[in-house]
Amino acid sequence: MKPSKTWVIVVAVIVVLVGIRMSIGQGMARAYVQRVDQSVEVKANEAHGASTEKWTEWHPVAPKKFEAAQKADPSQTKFAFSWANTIGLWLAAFFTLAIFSFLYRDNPGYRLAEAVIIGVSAAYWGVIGFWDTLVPKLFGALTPTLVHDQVLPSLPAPTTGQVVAMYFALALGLMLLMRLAPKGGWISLWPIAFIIGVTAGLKIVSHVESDLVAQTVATFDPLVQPVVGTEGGWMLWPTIWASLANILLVIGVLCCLTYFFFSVEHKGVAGRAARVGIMYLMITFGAAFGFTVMGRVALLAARIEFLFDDWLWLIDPAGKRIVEVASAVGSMLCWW
Amino acid sequence: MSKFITILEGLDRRWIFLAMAISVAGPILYIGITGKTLPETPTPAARAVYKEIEALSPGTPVLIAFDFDPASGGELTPMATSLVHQCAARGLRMVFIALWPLGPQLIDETIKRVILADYPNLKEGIDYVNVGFQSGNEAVMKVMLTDFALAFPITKNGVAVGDVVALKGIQRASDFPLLVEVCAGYPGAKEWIQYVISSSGGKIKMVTGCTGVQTPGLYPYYPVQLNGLLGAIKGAAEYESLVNSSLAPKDSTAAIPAKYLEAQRRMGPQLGAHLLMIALIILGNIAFFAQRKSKVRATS
Amino acid sequence: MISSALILCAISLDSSGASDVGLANASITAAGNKADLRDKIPLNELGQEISAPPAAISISAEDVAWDAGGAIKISWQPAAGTTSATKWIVERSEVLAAGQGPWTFVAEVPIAETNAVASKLSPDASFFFRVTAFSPNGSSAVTTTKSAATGYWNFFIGAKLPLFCAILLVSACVIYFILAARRGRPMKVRRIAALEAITDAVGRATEMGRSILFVPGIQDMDNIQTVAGLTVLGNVSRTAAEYDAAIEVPTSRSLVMEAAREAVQASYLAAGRADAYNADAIRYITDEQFGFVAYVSGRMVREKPAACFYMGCFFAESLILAETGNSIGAIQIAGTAESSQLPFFVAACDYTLIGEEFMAASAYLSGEPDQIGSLKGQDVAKAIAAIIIIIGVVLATGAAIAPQGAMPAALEWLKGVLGS
Amino acid sequence: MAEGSARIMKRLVPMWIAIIAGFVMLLSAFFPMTESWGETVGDVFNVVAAIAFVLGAGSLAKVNLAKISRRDQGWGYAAITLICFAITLVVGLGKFGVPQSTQFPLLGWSGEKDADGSIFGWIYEYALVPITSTMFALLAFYVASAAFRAFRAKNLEAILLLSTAFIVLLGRTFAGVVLTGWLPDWASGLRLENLSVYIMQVFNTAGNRAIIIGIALGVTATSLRILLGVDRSWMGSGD
Repeated sequence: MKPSKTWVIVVAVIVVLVGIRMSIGQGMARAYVQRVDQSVEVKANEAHGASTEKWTEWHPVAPKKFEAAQKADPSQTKFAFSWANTIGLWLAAFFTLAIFSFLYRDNPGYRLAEAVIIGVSAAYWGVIGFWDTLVPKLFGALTPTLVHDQVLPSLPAPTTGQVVAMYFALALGLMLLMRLAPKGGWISLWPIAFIIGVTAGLKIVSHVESDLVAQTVATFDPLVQPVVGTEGGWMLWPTIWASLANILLVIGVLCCLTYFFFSVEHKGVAGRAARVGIMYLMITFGAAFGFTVMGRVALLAARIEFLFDDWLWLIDPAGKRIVEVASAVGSMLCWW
Repeated sequence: MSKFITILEGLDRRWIFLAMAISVAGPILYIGITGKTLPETPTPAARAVYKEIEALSPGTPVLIAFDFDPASGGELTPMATSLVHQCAARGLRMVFIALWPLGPQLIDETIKRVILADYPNLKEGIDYVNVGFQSGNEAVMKVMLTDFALAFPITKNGVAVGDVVALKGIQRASDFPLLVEVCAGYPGAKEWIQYVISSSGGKIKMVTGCTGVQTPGLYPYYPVQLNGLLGAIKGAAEYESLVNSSLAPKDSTAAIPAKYLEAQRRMGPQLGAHLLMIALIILGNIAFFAQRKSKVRATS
Repeated sequence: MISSALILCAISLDSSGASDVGLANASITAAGNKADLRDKIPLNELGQEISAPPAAISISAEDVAWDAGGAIKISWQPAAGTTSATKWIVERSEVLAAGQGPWTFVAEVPIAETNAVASKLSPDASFFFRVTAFSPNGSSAVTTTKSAATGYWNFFIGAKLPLFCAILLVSACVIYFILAARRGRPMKVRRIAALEAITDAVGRATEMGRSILFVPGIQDMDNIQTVAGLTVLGNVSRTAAEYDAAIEVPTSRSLVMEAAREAVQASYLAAGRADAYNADAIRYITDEQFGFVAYVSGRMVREKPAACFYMGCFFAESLILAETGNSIGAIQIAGTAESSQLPFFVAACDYTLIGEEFMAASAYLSGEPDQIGSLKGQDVAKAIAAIIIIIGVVLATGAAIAPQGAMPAALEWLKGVLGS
Repeated sequence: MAEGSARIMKRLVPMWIAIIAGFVMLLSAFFPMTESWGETVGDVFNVVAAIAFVLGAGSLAKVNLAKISRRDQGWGYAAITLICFAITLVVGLGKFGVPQSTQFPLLGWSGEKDADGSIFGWIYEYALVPITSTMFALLAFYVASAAFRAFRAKNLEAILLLSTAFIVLLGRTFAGVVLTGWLPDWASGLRLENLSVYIMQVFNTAGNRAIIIGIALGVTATSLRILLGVDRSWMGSGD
């Protein structure tokens, strides 16, 4: 069967099922908002006199609230149906399904989602970088008054050190941008060289301090770990078990270190030690793998819950709606 | 049988995908409709987290760091919820910070979900405050050690930290007896231990909730540098059950709000998926051995 | 009676300036007691509460040596006998005019402790200190330092001396062997299969006429793994240039893209294939972890590269990339120091460079004797670490068996030398 | 530019910049007056990285525009990417639809860029989050297929790998409790959930420690190779 044909069928099936679902019970995938009237007293200062600022915000709210309010007073204006968020909800559902479809095969839906996410997220991080780094740090230091008067009134005034550092940063940045100039692009290697050098220098300190020394000292475990009982003397079995654990630990660390030796061929004693080391590493990896499965499944569960709960309204674990979910599902099963 | 083996050997991985989808979606639907969850028996690491928080007297400032983003929400949101739930119930002074840019939104969501919903008497800026995000990873941590206000000059709402009641008497990180960390990677618990806990000279205790992938990497630090550890959704579920059972009024039979059962709900799909994985590993090996036997036969 | 009231007033006044909850409470207790004093609580001839805690006997303050200055350690000797007091309040003052401040809050410590450190003072300035014991039903008289103490500025941070020596030691090992290698001393390193495989992988890609995919991790240039990844890229792209294989490098950071372009371009130049270099093959995708992965895996499925290299700092995306690569039958070689991701690379890739192996990759590939030498230096440092561990374990064992012996002291000494 | 001076500017100067910057930062950690340089440089780095975004955006635009103009296969997707990029950038930088901040209502720009009601927030909520977190969720499937393929008892190492994973998998679920819950207390150490904890605390700790120590040494040596100008492959392996 040609891929295109397959996808037409798949999409058609989904559309039909969704159509059925929409016609059952309270339908599905609608978003509501709540009106929030903001009113803030502004104290007078040299720039402006005292005043009261009023504006309206719309915050997302559970369908239950809307339904309740409607029951109470059909003409209420506090809660409203939100086209924007409803469309968003359907969009989110589409993207979710599109990404999952990649598991079957690459397809137009996935490529669309891929194209969207590249564009959106690249810009997203650009914006974050601008508002969270450039504005408070760079502009906050170079043009404090502007930032203070327009964006962050409570940003503390920059110190001389910060100002100097930021001019330096600006210089590096401009060198980097020389890459776009017709000539002299080679100078963009300088800031990169600076960054690489700095990273190398700083990481030596942090790694030796917090990893090499700390982990070495942490391995100073007694091979005999006395477990003292309530009445004083050593308790035999607990002591043995605790000691065994320590012995295994120390052996493991030493053998794994042997595995990492580069100038020694893995032969003879070193070879045997290295082999034990590999075994420890394998156990380590197996355990890590096992643990990770949990997390990954949780993530998948969250996405499927989104589809079932927010979109299809099949389940309602958070009690967002009034509709009796079970009955809705029941009637849906009847349809099939 | 041999036919079954040949199928196994040439199994298209998409069948595995389908099986996984079913084994996760099935339990979700079931639990979602019936509301039944599986029982939990807390491990020491999870109990330790509960104890550390319970040990603090009401009004004690506690530093709560949300170092994750929505991508890991499935795993970490339940932890965040019950951690804040216990802190709020205990009446601790909650100071929220984030070293991940998307942290502050998650903090606000959690505040909405727990504090605003169930602890309306707690006042923003007095009983809790969202100090928001600072870029700079470890650098921020190092600055916090000597000067909190320098690391976080203004709160998420743009108020100077000096003017925040909830931060009264907080000069440096070590003024917090406890650090509650929820993290999904770098920077996260490991960095906090390296740069803050180890250099605070035992002044700060730390409990953390982390993703499954980080759990093994953090065990070397528990219980010395790390006083409590919630590993993945399992840890979340154990801790959640602890908090719920301790906070539920003894006599009342009122149902626990669904938002405080998120982790335990998610253990259902966990079971399904884990059993599938185990089955897959067994099948994989059956196929492998059968294959090898046939090879041996061929050679002999 | 009056005098005691005065003391308490003084404290509550002093405290008003300080910005600490603890002291605010203190002032409240003080004020409360002031009221109490008038009626019930019996007083002694000095006018102090009988039930009030005794004051500290003596107090001394001294500069904390080898620090950035501005830190002074205050220690005092509590009065003998049990006391109802719950905490000490330490205060400082620049002048000592007849025992009165202005006093500024320094620290509040539990009654069990008998010392505190006043930090963040202006270096080279002198201060007087005083300590007061507080109990729920009153406060002791104050005990004040006789002479002013100064937090001197030291040029070197003493606490970091062990760290400095450790770094010096490791560096010495590495540098010694680099120099030894330069003097022509032969250096052997064991074969690392994963690195041997790189050349074959590039060759295979060339034969199949397919491209090579190189992902230098998803972190920025301030992560040493990214830098290490780029050094590997430098070597790989040189081989690729020699074989005339197309290499593609998607990056999730703008800076990394720029750095990768520099590395690849220079390698093509060095291989005498400057003409074959295509800057657009090294492109920025997005900072967003999973946006980046969405692109790369989609790209893999469509372009079907013959060889995939993952060299740098990876997180969850490791398995998505490796499984996708596996499904298109590419040779996959991974290297990372992110131990949490190693299991997935090990499970899904043909070869995996584990931690230190990855860090050594560039040196190994370069084949330059002095770089190989540095690996030997690493080994020596490793051996030293192992020996220290063994010594530590022996001491710890001794300490555990005979807690009274000299072993515990020795163990503590060793830990101290190592700076922890 | 003359050949000699070109070589100096393009290779020697950068090399020395790296060497000097590196050693200065390395030493700065040990002297009071320079101790805080690390943090300052961190700020500098973040700013440079933010500025570098211009280059990234440039490359993104260039590559996709080229696709469109060449009418490459799938050029439509390139167009979509560009449109999404432009829209998000504009509404984000312009804080479109962002309500005033309740703290400083008079300041037009003081609102949260992703507050309720802002277009940027909407994009984040309904495009960024669903796609990224679903991409992340794919791992659940890949973990399964990887386990099926890789966890086969080929040799001792593989057996250890898969059996550990097996124990942890069982121990971390309700299944483990059921399977070994019957064990009496004196043998409680053999209960799966505890067993997996022991594996963590002994074997896992040992393995990770060695890896961490190794990495620390590796990082030091790598950094030194760069700082001594021995490894110049980051600026091209040739000299």
